[in-house]
Amino acid sequence: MFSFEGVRSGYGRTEVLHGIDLEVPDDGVTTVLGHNGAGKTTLLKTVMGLLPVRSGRITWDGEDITRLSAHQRVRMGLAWVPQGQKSFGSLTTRENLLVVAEAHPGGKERLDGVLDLFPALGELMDRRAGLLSGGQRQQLSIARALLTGPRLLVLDEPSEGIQPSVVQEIEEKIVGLASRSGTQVLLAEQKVGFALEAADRYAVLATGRIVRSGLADEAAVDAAREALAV
Amino acid sequence: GQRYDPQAQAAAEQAPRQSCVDTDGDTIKVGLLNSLSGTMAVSETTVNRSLNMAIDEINADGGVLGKQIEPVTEDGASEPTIFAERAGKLIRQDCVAAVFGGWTSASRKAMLPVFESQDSLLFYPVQYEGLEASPNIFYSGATTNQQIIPALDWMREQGHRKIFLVGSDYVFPRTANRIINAYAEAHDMEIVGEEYVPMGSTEFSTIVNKAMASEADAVFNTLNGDSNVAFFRQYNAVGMDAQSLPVMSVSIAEEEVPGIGVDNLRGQYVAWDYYQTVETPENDAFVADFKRSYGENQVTSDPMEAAYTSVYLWKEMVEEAGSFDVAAVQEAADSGEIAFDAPEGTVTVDGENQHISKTPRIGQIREDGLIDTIWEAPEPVAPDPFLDGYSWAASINGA
Amino acid sequence: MTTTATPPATTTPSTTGARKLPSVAEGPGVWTTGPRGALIGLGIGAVLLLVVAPLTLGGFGLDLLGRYLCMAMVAVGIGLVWGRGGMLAMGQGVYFGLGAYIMAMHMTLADTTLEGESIPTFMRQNGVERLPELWGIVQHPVIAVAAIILVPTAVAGLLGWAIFSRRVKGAYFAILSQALAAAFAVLIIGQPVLTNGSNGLSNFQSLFGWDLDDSGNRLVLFLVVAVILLAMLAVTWQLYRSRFGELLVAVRDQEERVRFLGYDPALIKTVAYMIAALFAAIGGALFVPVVGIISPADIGVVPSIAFLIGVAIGGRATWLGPVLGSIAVSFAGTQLASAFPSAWVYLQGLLFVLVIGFLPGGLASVIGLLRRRRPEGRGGGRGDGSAGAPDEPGDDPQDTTREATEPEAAR
Amino acid sequence: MTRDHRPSYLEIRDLRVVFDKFVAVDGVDLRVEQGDLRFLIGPNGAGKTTTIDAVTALAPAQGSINHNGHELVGRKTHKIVRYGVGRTFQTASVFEDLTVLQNLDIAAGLRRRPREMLRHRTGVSARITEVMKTTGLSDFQETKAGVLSHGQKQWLEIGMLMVQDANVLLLDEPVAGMSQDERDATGELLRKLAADHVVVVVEHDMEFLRKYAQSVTVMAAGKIIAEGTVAEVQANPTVQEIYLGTAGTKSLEEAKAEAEMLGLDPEAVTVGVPSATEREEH
Amino acid sequence: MEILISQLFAGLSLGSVLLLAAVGLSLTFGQMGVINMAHGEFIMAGAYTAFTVQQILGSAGVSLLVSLPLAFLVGGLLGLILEATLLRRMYHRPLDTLLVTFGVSLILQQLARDIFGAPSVDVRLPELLSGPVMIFGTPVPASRVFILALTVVVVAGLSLLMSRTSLGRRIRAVVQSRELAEASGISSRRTDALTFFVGSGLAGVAGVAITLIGSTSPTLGTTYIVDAFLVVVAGGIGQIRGAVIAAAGLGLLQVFFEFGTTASIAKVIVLVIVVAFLQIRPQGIVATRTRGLA
Ligand SMILES: Nc1ncnc2c1ncn2[C@@H]1O[C@H](COP(=O)(O)OP(=O)(O)OP(=O)(O)O)[C@@H](O)[C@H]1O
Ligand SMILES: Nc1ncnc2c1ncn2[C@@H]1O[C@H](COP(=O)(O)OP(=O)(O)OP(=O)(O)O)[C@@H](O)[C@H]1O
Ligand SMILES: NC(N)=O
Ligand SMILES: [Mg+2]
Ligand SMILES: [Mg+2]
Repeated sequence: MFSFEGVRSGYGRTEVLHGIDLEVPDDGVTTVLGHNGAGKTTLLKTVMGLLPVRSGRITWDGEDITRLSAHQRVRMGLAWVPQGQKSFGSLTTRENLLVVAEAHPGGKERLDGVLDLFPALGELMDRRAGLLSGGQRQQLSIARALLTGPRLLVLDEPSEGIQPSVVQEIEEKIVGLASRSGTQVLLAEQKVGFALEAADRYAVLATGRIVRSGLADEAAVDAAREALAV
Repeated sequence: GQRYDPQAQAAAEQAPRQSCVDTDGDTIKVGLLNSLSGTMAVSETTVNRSLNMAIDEINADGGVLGKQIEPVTEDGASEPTIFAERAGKLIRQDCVAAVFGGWTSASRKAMLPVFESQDSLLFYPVQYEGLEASPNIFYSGATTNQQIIPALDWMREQGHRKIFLVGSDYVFPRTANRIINAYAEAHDMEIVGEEYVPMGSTEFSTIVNKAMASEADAVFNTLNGDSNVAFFRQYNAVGMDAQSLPVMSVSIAEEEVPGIGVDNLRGQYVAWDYYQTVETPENDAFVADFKRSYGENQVTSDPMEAAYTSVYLWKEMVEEAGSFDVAAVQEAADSGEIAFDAPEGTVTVDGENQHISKTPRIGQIREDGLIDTIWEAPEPVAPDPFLDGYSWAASINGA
Repeated sequence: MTTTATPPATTTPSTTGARKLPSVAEGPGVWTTGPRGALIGLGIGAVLLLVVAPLTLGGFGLDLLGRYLCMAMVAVGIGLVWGRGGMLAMGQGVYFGLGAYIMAMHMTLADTTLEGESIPTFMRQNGVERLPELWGIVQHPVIAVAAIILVPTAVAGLLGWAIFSRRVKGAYFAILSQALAAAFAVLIIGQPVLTNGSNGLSNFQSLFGWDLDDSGNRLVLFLVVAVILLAMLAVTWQLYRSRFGELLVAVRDQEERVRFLGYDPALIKTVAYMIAALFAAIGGALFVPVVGIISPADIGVVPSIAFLIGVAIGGRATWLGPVLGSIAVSFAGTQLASAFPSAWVYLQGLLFVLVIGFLPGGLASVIGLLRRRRPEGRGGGRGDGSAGAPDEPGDDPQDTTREATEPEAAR
Repeated sequence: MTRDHRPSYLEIRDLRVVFDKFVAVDGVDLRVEQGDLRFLIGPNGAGKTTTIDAVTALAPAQGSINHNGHELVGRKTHKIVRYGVGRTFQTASVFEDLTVLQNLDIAAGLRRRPREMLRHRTGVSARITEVMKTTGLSDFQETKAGVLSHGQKQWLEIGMLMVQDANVLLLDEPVAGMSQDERDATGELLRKLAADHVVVVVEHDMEFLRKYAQSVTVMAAGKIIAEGTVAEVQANPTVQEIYLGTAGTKSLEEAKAEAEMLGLDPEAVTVGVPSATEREEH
Repeated sequence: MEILISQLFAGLSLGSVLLLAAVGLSLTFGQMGVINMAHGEFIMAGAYTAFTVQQILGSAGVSLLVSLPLAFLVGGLLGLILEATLLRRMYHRPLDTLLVTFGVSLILQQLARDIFGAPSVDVRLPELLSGPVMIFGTPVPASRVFILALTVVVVAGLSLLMSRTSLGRRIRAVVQSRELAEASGISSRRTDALTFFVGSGLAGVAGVAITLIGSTSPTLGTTYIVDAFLVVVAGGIGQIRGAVIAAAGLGLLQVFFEFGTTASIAKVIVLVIVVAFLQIRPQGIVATRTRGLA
């Protein structure tokens, strides 16, 4: 159980999240919906510990991790797929994967498995990530996250810039992971359909506040759409 | 506004401008202007010390005209512009009766107009390239005919005919080398190479290579400061030394030797007018006092001695004139009567050019880093900053 | 169409900004200073320099202040290229020196002629018989002044264009310009026949025929310097609020992007660089009669960097910051340096460290910090913005493509 | 906007882009005319962005790129832009330290005289105001672009293109990171623009494409493999095979297999999910 | 002929000195983007370490061997302190680091003056290195041969570290994006600190080497810093291979122009050549292509 209690955070002196309460159960996919600028990315970065928390607590399985740095949280089993296809531009695809694998026990072992998930990367191993196409980088980015063998996988609009067929695969992988007990998924999305399809639970974020949340059932779609409409 | 007119200016010189020096109190202010920070601090700090020592001694036995000397110290920061600015401050704000200091010729050239326009006095304690004689400056260091030319004479006696010149790229070495070239021409010596490196440069492979290839039988070195370290290091590194190819240096004094390393200098030659080892009662006292004041391991050197001497010369002039007034002091100096028994021997102020007669000495660096006098002029040599007395040097002073 | 509400823009400085030089919007009143504000600023300056200073300061004090103002002119230019343009010009000593040496050559010649000589003494002593062409040119005052204005600007133009059009920027540019200053000093020293080497040129009697010893003339000289500085400030003020000013900032932050709007960044940068060079040159030219000497020691690497500290302290991106900072530093230098030589060196070092490390907006940003309470407060304080959380996100769209091989790429 | 009555066009002939040995774009022919709304799709790494890069001189181009009679190959970027070719970037890039207004003003300033450059901006031009309204950025006029969210930045970029008065618009995934209604708004906008601009849109969002594309070009491995209406292209088996992908069992097995490789429990993987395209229908 | 060989060697050995001074920069500047003007003073610190060690141990030979690792530590520690107290907060402002570290260099120089005095101190050479050795019948300084060898070892070691080892990968990753590295489980802080430690340590080593040929004084660093940066820039920032070529090139050019003209002119010519060269290859000898707007 990963949970936010009245968390406020933002950038510099800009507060973006105004007191978030959120619970991510131990399994399944939880989706955060919201418009541009609603604060999804900010929320996920706060989860990762990339932004300082001004007030409130973040706990994971009861342990207070509010003050832990990002890499400490990752060591505990968090993994992040950032928005905008980020990667280590001057490192080759291989090095991008190795550098993460080496930082995690068992990472090396997972390498082959992950590569089979993204065959496209196989041919690009020796190209610098900075030269990859947007979608190639996005796949690389997910691959890196999986290498850490995460307990909670945090994805920020992962389908962005990915060709449809791969989008499918990606969701399938997410579902695949989630459905295996122990791997939670926290997903930020805009495409309500896609998001709820993959999700078990959802929360709608608007201007830094959670305005609606619940189980991702049939009703949810309209509920969410409506919440977003305001 | 006042147009500039040299004639009127000359006239103005006669009627000196109002100075603000306070001669009523029982103390008299003088300025000490040395680089206490920056690259030149190395050398100038020690000069500042000997200046202070002289002042203390004089104050101890009654001061000047019964007034205690009150030194005002300013930092020249190794920058000519700063020297000029601080000189202005000393004269116009602190109203000092005279200023002692300066080291590089650049600093002197920067201060010269200040002293002339404010009509005040500077005592400059360092050997330099000559070709200057401002009525407002007294030069207590050697000019070229008291250091360079004696060195050349000596080298010629030793049978050196092919000379290789190496120097830092600034005015003193360049002028010195122009003199050496003229001298060589007139004395069937040959200059087989002339090299300059930027101040502080530490890369001498090429120059050493050139020197070796040049078949020179001696090197004349006007390098300044740290460059000497690198030069001698790299000189020895290719197996050359005082035996295989002797070096005559004119900017290495006792203070610099430890830094360069005695191993690298052993047996090499230098030319000055004073060494710590000079045997005169005045020098024994001078060295003893200095060590007492600043520590046993302190050494004394030519510029320090010249600075020390300059304070006494000023005292002599003032007392001869019976006044601190600049014009009066200049007049007293012109008499040519001003003399002082300095550590280096008796020195006399030349009324014509405000330099002093000094005794040239060739020295050889010995094991302990001190310098032995191996040749010494029979009597003090009169200063000749423009080398008027040397027919072969006509081209130098451009006259 | 719907757009989601964003927090009021006024509560920025964002980390975006925190990852950059203080932004234009940072400098107190830089965007906001309307004509009135500017006039007030200039007015106060004019009164202080043209009335108060002459009345209160003695001849010596005035000479000192005059020197500070000449330095400040260089600072104004640096504020433009560095503060606004993001080009860390570490070689302004070159242009300062060009202006100064041209002026010094002219003045030396003028004196020589007035004294009925054919060539300057130092040349005679260097065994020169006839005047080198290079000197002959600047004999006439008009030509000399023209040269002071044109030569440095042209050099900056050629150099700038060469460098910028090939997209040499950031650290590359900084280091090149620094090396340039080093080489320039070495060159001047290495040409004693032409420049009197390390001694530099000094001992001037007159400027355009006016006696430099005459206190009246010196006062006029000071006033001229002051007026020229104020004029430069007026010019920069207009530049900063002009579209060119905005464009310059755009180029600083996203040079490549500007290309895609149809501009040629190299052109914009070169123009700014030329203006800065011109200001530096004028500062140098006036420095000579005011101080009475120019020597290589005033134009090498260290003096060139020293120009920067004042700018940084005052607030590089602000309008008045560079001038005020530069004057303050010069003043402190004179006061403290003689009092405690070695302490002053430490202090200088500390100034660089503290101001740039912890207060990149300069003292101007302190005003900003104070204003921060107010919603429209434009806080500098970028420094602490990021200092607060060292691992704060570089939420930079170019992280993916920026190469480690170009630390500058994104800036 | 177009400076003459004849419809403007962009014509690419046998375009090749080679990096070291790698051929990113391999002989592409493409002609787009004003009035068309052309979508350029294809698998990740197909060469879409590189093609746009080549047109704007960001990638080394061989072949011919012709815009209204001007040959663009070999020209400098800012020259090309001055011919009226504008683009956006896959990752939004605006001047983060300048306000929205300043961003637009700079974009609009391309043909200003030097004298104007040195003057202060007085008031906001009608054009800019209008564009800020259409892009819904009016409220952010004085906001620094740096703090806009991902989607908002994309809007600003489009706005900059509009004021820049370019007549060729190359948009690289303009609606990425936008929500449903924003996509629609963007689509409508593009439609309007297409009337008097040459518009090329790179997108992966099939729903968006279906709604707004008038014609589609499909790239793969640096070559053009299909061109036509949305229907035609969607029906094309190769396109389905390598790009759209077909839903169902195949990917379920994959999912299981992959779960296996990841050291996960394959049985946990239950149903294969319908494809994105189908999903958005209900 | 003989002169040619000794000149050739002189050029290479000057190059090796420059490279040794610059190699640390290719980490701290090339990789981390920090323009550390105090690098020169770290070199100076290394030199004074050698001096101090010799004062204590006496024997020149032994103390040289002791100094090398010790100077690495000294330089490294200075670097660590600088990184932790100042630079850590400034990675997003590379140009500013230049000025901050310039301030630091002023302070360190003055410190050296106040501790060791302004005059330069003498570091004696080991017997083995004090004389010349014969190469093709030409006497060349043994000390220079030693430096050449030392440089080869250091540079080879460093480039292996960066390209082959996981530490090297980690360093480059963190430099690319601290945020992403953090979020990949890599402690960017520790990595930054480590990188800076190594880079600064190498400056210390360079310092020891320089005592063998030059003077050991508070201003020692200033004589090398500009050239060192030129080497890195001309070589292509972050490109060790480039730096090697650039250093050798600069060394040879300097030495040969110096033979034809004078040291001053040579220095100017060489700089002009570098500027001209950056016209042809703005990214330096070894450039890495980027895409998009980078
Ligand atoms: N670096 C920053 N500095 C200051 N404010 C920021 C910064 N980045 C984002 N913001 C503000 O925080 C708000 C939320 O931004 P965020 O990126 O979390 O939105 P989002 O939900 O991820 O939008 P999108 O779907 O477009 O990615 C935005 O309105 C933006 O104004
Ligand atoms: N500078 C470069 N050097 C080497 N390869 C490159 C370079 N730029 C692009 N590539 C390669 O060219 C191919 C095409 O890249 P491009 O970005 O055009 O693909 P794309 O169609 O835009 O893909 P996406 O839809 O994912 O953005 C990719 O395989 C990419 O790795
Ligand atoms: N006067 C000298 N040595 O510069
Ligand atoms: Mg987001
Ligand atoms: Mg793309």
